[in-house]
Amino acid sequence: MTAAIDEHLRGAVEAILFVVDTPVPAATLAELLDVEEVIVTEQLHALASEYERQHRGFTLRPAGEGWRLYTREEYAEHVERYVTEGQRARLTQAALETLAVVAYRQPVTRSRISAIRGVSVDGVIRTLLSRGLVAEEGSDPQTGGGLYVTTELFLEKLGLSSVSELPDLAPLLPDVESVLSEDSNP
Amino acid sequence: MTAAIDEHLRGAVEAILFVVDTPVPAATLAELLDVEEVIVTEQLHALASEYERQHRGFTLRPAGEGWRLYTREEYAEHVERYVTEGQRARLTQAALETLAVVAYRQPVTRSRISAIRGVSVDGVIRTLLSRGLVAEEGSDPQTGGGLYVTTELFLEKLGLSSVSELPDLAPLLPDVESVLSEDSNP
Amino acid sequence: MDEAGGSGTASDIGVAPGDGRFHVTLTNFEGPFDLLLSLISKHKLDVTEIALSQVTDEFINYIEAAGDSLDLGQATEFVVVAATLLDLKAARLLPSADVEDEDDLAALEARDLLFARLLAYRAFREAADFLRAHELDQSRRFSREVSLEPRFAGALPDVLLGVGVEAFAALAAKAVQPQVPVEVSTSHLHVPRVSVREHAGILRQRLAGGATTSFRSLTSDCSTTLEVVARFLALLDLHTRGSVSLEQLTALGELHVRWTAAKEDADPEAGQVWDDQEQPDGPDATQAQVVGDDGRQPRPA
Repeated sequence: MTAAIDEHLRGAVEAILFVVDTPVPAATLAELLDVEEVIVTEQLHALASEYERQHRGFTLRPAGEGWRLYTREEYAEHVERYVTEGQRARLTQAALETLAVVAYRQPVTRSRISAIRGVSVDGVIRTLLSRGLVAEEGSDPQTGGGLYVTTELFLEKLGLSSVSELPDLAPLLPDVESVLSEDSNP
Repeated sequence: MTAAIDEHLRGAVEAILFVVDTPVPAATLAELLDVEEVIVTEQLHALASEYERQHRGFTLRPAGEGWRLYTREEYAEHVERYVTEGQRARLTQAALETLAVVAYRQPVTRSRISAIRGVSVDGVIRTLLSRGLVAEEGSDPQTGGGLYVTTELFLEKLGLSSVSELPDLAPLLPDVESVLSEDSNP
Repeated sequence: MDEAGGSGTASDIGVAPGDGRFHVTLTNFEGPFDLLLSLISKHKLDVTEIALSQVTDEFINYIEAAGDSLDLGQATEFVVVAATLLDLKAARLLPSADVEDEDDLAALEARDLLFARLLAYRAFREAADFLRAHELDQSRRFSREVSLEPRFAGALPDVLLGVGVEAFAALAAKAVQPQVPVEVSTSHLHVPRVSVREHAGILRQRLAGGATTSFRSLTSDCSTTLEVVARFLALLDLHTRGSVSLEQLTALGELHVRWTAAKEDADPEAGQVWDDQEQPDGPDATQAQVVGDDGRQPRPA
């Protein structure tokens, strides 16, 4: 029976590590999976050496106070090639619109942007962060959610020296003032 | 030596799949790795069944025109806690029915869909357009009405690799073809 | 049939405590086919012509009870289906007769088409069930969506915005604007609502005295042409029912109206013809008649 339990545990640990963006402490995993921390730690080590042994494309390493999956060094050149050649230089329409919302509403939380755009913006925010066009700066005192602002690079790309140079939205949208003031107080 | 080459290829494929943010076509991988597409496809299938066999926390699945790694369904409850809001908006019955009609009849006009469903579909189509699940593509030469098709995102969201995976309509309704072709030429 | 497939359930139906009238939320049904399939599955019937004729009464009760909650577009769809169903039911009740004239043929065709459309709709609905199952599975799988490892972030090609400042501002304006459904406004087509039924009531009240009155004086208080039209239509309706007599001595001359039915004849059916139709036009009147004259009172299912 132990083997089966371990397999489920291993799968669960793997699945969680797969989706997280930051290193996860063993204690967090233990709590989430309702098992002893020592057992989780054991699993993590076992996983890490299994990846080594199977020579997988990724590795599991302790990072900071937790554990995180990384691509294996050995394949870095392929990954780099994908990143360089496979990625679009141009932003998608969704990314551009999200960037526009951040630019005009900054500092703004992800959930606010999501509410304005009517769709989840996690993916695009990540893209904008990795492209250096937005940055996280502080957090919302009420919700604790991270606040996003545009960066110097963003200004540079638009040829502006400050956000205040962005054109006024009002003439573009007769009702925009009421809309903005309205939805700034949700 | 073949085994070692395969292991390197497998690792490279895995590493790239690990960093992508959309499904990757086998052809793209083949080009990046400088191997025949057929070999990559073989590797992808081998990887997918290896993950099954080892009962890993993630699975490799065809999605739309490419392949992508996903967490295994079994671990959804654990993973959900880590995945942020907004991603789980479910499709309504109206949306699913409309998608079904578009999927089977594409390219199809709004009025055809409406005739099949017996209700106006303007609102649903608008929602589906804004969510990127259908797209407008050309217009009907006779009526001038816009023609709608399903998108890659539709396939991805539903875990299909092509509309040909949809079940055959005929067994559901022996006469459906004759009826429908009749009212397609009003 | 999968009952959960229907978007409406029995809990949508109930008797309102106040007026004892039967109320139904038809908006929970996505159109007449959805309602029909729900009714058929409620009775655990298979989709056959017999099943259609069996649920006809209930279908019609739903429409009657839906009343004002349907807009004209929806109502038309429901009424067309109802008319065909009634036809179908009548054909089943009557001893089978040979097809005698073209009207019968047309009715048969309409019936076949309704049947075929319903089956087609059901097929797509089952396909939708397939999509739902897949969607459910897929919603339990999560793709890896994490930031690029720092060492690869540097390898990203230089990003292009691809728009200038003005276009960017326009995008922002569009993005922050509340999502208003894009629709061709038809508000200009809706001159104030006029109820023919209401005007029939006014006419009954004024004419019941018995004296002959001119149409001119009967409409002297109307402020819009539409009201005059509504009053005229109501008058024609009263005339068809034999409640008034009309006399016009010369073409385009004065129209004289006289109440001929019993004084206290409130004629409760009179309003049924129009039954709160807001657009008094020919075809709708005919279809409403089909329903109204059926004379069935809504009853709880």
